[in-house]
Amino acid sequence: MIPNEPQITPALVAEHGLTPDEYERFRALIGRAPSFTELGIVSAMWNEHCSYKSSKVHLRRLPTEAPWVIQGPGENAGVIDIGDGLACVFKMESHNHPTFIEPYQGAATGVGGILRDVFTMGARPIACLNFLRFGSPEHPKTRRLVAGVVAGIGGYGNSFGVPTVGGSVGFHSRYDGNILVNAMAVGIAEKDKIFYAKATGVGRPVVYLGSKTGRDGIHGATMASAEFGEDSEEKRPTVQVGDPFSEKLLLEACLEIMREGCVIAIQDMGAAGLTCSAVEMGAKGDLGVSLDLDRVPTREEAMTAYEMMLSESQERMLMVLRPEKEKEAEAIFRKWGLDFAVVGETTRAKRFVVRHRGDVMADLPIKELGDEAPVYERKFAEPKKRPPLDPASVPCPVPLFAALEQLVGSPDLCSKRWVWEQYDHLILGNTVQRPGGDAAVVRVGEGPKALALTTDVTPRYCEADPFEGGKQAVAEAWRNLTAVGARPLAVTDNLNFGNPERPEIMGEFVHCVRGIAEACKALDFPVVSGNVSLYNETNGRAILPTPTIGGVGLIDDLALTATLAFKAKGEAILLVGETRGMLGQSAFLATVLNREDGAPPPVDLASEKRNGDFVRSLIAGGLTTAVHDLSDGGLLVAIAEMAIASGIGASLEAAPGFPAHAFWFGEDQARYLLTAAPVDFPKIEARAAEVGVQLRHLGITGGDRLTLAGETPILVSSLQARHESWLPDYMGGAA
Amino acid sequence: MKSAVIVFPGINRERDMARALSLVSGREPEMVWHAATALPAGIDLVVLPGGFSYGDYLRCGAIAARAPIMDAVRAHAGKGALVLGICNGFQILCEAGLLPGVLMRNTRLKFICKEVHLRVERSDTPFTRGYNAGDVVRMPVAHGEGNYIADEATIARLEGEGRVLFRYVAPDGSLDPEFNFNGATHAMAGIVNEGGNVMGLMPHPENHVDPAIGPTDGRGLFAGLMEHGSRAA
Amino acid sequence: MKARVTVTLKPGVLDPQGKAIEGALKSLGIEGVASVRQGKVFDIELAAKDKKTAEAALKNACEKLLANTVIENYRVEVLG
Amino acid sequence: MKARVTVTLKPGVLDPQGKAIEGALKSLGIEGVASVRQGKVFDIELAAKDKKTAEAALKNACEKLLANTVIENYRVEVLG
Ligand SMILES: Nc1ncnc2c1ncn2[C@@H]1O[C@H](COP(=O)(O)OP(=O)(O)O)[C@@H](O)[C@H]1O
Ligand SMILES: [Mg+2]
Repeated sequence: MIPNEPQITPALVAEHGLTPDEYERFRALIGRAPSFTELGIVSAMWNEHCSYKSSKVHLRRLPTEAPWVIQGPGENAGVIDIGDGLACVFKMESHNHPTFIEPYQGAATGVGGILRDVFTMGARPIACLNFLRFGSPEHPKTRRLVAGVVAGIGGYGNSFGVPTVGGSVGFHSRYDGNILVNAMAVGIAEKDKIFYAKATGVGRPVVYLGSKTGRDGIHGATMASAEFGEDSEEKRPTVQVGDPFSEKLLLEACLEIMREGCVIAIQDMGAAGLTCSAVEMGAKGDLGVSLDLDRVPTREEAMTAYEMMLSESQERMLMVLRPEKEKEAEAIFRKWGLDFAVVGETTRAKRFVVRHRGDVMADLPIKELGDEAPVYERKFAEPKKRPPLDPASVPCPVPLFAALEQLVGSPDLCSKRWVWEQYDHLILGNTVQRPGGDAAVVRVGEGPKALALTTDVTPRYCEADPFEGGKQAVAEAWRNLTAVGARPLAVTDNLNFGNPERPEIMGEFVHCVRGIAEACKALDFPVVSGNVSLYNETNGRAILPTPTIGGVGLIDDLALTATLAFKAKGEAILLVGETRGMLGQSAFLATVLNREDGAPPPVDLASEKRNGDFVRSLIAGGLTTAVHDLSDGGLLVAIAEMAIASGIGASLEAAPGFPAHAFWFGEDQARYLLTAAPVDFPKIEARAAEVGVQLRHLGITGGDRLTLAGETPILVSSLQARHESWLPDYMGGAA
Repeated sequence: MKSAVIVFPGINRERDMARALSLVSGREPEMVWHAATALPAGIDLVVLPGGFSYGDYLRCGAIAARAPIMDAVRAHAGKGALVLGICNGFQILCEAGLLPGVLMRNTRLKFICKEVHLRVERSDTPFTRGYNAGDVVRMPVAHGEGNYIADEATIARLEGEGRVLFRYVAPDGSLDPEFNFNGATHAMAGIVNEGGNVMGLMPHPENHVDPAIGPTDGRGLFAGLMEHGSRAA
Repeated sequence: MKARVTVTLKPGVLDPQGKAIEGALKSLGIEGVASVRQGKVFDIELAAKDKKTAEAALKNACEKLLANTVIENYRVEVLG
Repeated sequence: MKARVTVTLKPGVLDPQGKAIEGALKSLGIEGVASVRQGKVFDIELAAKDKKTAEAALKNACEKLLANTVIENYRVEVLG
C-alpha cells in the first residue's frame, strides 16, 4: 500500500462512478484491493464515455463496411477512400457537459479534441462542423450559453486555422439543463500514410508530446457520464482551458514527424488523458505499457500519480516512436516549442504499470482495462407509437403566407448567419459552398474533387418515433449531400441521449440505432466513426433523443454542383417526390399551433434512394439551375429559402385535392425542389417517368415577391428581413 | 518578381497566401521561418500573412513583431522595397512600428468573417495599380481586431498624404457607417507608410483569386504588384 | 467614485497567454522570468451614495459579467 | 520575487471593449456606472538579486513587449 493514499471505501468507489458489482469484478480481476491510483484508472476506463458499456452491443448493428471504407469505427476517426490516392478522415464528438458548465472553454476544447482525433491519424484538417442544441430561448441561461458556445467554437477553430463550414443550431426546452455541442472535423491524408493507435514492438519508447500536464478537468470523463443534479453548478470541477495556438503547433509538429517516418503508433490524449491513451495503445497492440511519471512534463507542483493519470490537460499526444528516429523527432518538437519526453516503454507482459517517485502506483492487466471492459445489455422499453395526424383535423388559423413568415422567422428555421459569421469559414481558400446551403462544399487540394459535408437530425421526430427518427436523420443527411450534387459516402454519428439506466431512454437509444442502421444499409452509407453521449438529463428530465448524423459525400467535379438560390427569372420550379401532407411533428405544428404531436413522417428508403439518385443525375447532367432538399417547414419554407438566397420571387400554383396548409407545410420525406430552364422541363419530365419518380410543376421564378392564389403576395425582401432578424435581435437583447 | 512569405508560429493563412502568389505570378514564394535572421537573396516582396501568430495572445501581432526575422523585414522596408501585411500581418506591421496606429477590437467585439466591399482610393501605387481609383471590389474579412485607430495628427497625415488605399464602403461605393463593420477610423481598411512601400490591409485578397471558388477581386492586388515588379526590374 | 476591479485566473487554471508571453520575454532576453499569468483590470467610474453601495454594485457586476467565476477570481477596490 | 505589472490605455485612446462592457453593465441593471476602461495585469514571478534589479528588468519588459507605449501606460510593482 502506498503511503498517504486515501482508503478505498464504498463511498469512494461510488464517487468514482463504479457500481459495487463493477468494483467487485475489478477486485477479483486483480486479486487484491486496488490502490487509489488504480481506482482512478479503472473508473476512467470503465465509465460510459470510454467503455461504451451501455451502447456497445447495439452499435454492432451499424453497417461499417463498403469498398471505399479504409477504417471503420474503433480508431480515433473513420477513414474513407476518395480516389487519387487520397483519404478523407473524419469524426464527430460531443462536449455537452463541460460546455454547460463553462460554455466558451467547453466548446473550444470540444473543437480542439475532435481536431486532434483527425490529425492524430495523419490527416491535415480541412473543415469543421458543429451541431448545437440549446434550451428554449426564454430560458434565462440560453442567451449566455449561445454566446459562449459560438465564441468558443470560433475562438478555437479560427485561431487553429480550419474553416468551420457548417452545422446546425436549434432550441427546445428539453435542452434547458443539458445543451448539446457536437463537433465534427474532417481531414485529408494520403491513403497509404494513415497512422493508428495500435502499438507494435517490445521495448519501444513511449513519448509524451505537446503541452504540459496540469490539474485540468480531472474526472472530466466521469463527469461526462454522470447525470446533472441541482448541485452540478456548485461542484465546478477544474475546467479545461483550450490553447489553439499550441494545438496548431502540435498539428504542424505531428505532421512533420509523421512525414519523416518517426511514428509507429499515435494516440491523442482526450478524455482521461494519459490513462486512456496509454491503455488503448497497449491493448490494441497486445502489449503492455509501463510509464514513469517522474518524466511527465507538468506545469503544477506536487502532482500525484492519480492526478497525472486522470488529468485532461489539452493539446497533448502520446506516441510510440521508432527508436532510431527519436532524436530527429525530438528536434522537430523542440523547433515548434513543444514538450517532448520519453515517459515509458512498451513491454511484453500485458500489464499497465505506472511508477512514480520510486513506487509502483498501478500494475493492472491492460486488456481487461481496455478493449475487454464490461459490457451491459440494459433493459429497454418499446417506445409508444403515436398515431398519424389526419391533416384535415389540423386547423390553419392564419393565412398561409402569415404562417410562412412566422416559420422563416422562428428560432429553429431562421438564418444562422449570426453564428457562422463568427466562424472563419473561408480560410484555406477551398470553401466552394459556404454555410447556409444544404451541405458545405470544400475543394480537395487543387480540385476538381470536392467534399460535401453536413450534420443532421430532427429530435422531435426521434422522440415521437425513435426508429423512424433514426432513419430520417440518416436520410436527411444523405439528401443534403445529394442536393449539392455529391455522392454520399459515409457517416459519423454522435448519439446524444438521457440516462441509459432508464428503460424508456434505453428504448429510445436502441430504436434510434436500429433506424440508423436500416437507413445506412439501404442507402449504402456506412458508419465509420462516432461517439455516444449518455446521461444528458437533469433531475430526471432527459433531452430529446438526438442522434446526430454527420455525412460526407464526394463531388467529382466542383463545376458540377448545385446551390439552392434561384438563378434567373422565368425558370420552372419542380417538386421531386410524393406529397401526402404529413403534418405530424412538423415545424408548422410546433411553431404556428404550438403543438408537438402525431407521428413523424415515415421514411421510405427505396424512394429516398430513387429520388436522390434521380436528382443527382440531373445535377451531373447540368439540367438543373438550383436544388434544395425538403425538410423542416416543408415546401413553402424551402421555396422561401431559395427566394431569399437569390432575391428572386416566384409565382406558385395552388394544389388541388389537399388542405392547402398540409400541402405547403407537410414534411413528407424523400423530396427535393429544383429549378430548370423551361426548355429542359420536358427532358426532366421524361427522365422522371423513366425511373418512376414523381415530378410536379409548382410554378415559375420571377419578380420580387411570392404569389399564390388566395394569398396576399409577400415581398422576398420582407421574408428575408424576417429570416435574418430573429437571431441577432435575440442575441442583442438583455443578457 | 520574387516574394517571401514569413511564417510565424500560429500564423495560419500562409498557405492561402503562397497559393495566391503562385497562381497570379506563376512563381512560388519562399517560405521564411520567423527565427531566421536574413531574407533569402533577391527578394522583392515580403509578405506577412494573416492568422493568429502566437495565438493573438497579449496583443495581436505583438509577439511576432519582435521575432528575429523582423529586423531583416525592417531593413528591407528601409530600402524602399515592398512589404505587404494582411490581417495579422497588418497588426504585426503596426506593432513593429512599420506602420502607424493600432488595430483595436471590432466595435461589436465579435470576430467577423464575411465578404465586404472596399473602395480603391487611388491606383497609382504598387499595391493598387491593378485597380482603378474608385473601383468597388469585394474581399472577405476574417478578424476580431481590425478597428484601426491612431491619434488625430496621424489620421490627418494619412488622409492628407493620400495614404489610405482601401476603405470599407457600401456596395455602391459610398461611405456608410453601417458598412464600416469594425468601426475603423474613417473606414480605413488598408494604409501605406510614408514611403508608399509598406501596406497593411485587413481583408484577405488571397482568398479571392480563384474562379473555381468564388469572386476574383483580390487578383488585382497581386497582379498590380507583379506588374510593378516587372517594370522595376 | 473611481474603482478598480482586478480579475485573475484561479490558481491551476491553464493560462495559454501567460505561457506565450513568458516564452516571448525569455527570447527577448529579459532575465530571470519564471512565470507569467495574465489578468484584467477594469477602471470604473460610478455614482453611488457611499463606498459600500459602490462595492456591492461592483461585486454584482463581477458575478454577472466582469469575471467568469468558474475559472476566475476577482477583487474590487473602491478608490473613492 | 513576485511582481505585478498593470497596463492601461492612455487617456483619450478609444476603448471599444470598455464601451461595450459599460453598455452591458447598464443593461444588466448595475446602477450608476459612468464609464469603464479595460486594462491588463501581469503577475510575474522572477528571480532577481534585489527589488531594484527586478524593477529594471520589468520596465524593460514593458517597453519591449508588455505595453504598446503608443497607446498604453504601465506600472510596475515588485511585491517582494
Ligand atoms: N455511435 C457510434 N457509432 C460508430 N462508432 C462509434 C460510435 N461511438 C463511438 N464509436 C467509435 O468508437 C471508438 C471510440 O470512440 P471515442 O471514445 O469517442 O473515441 P476517442 O477515444 O477518440 O474519444 C471510435 O473509433 C469511434 O469512432
Ligand atoms: Mg481520440
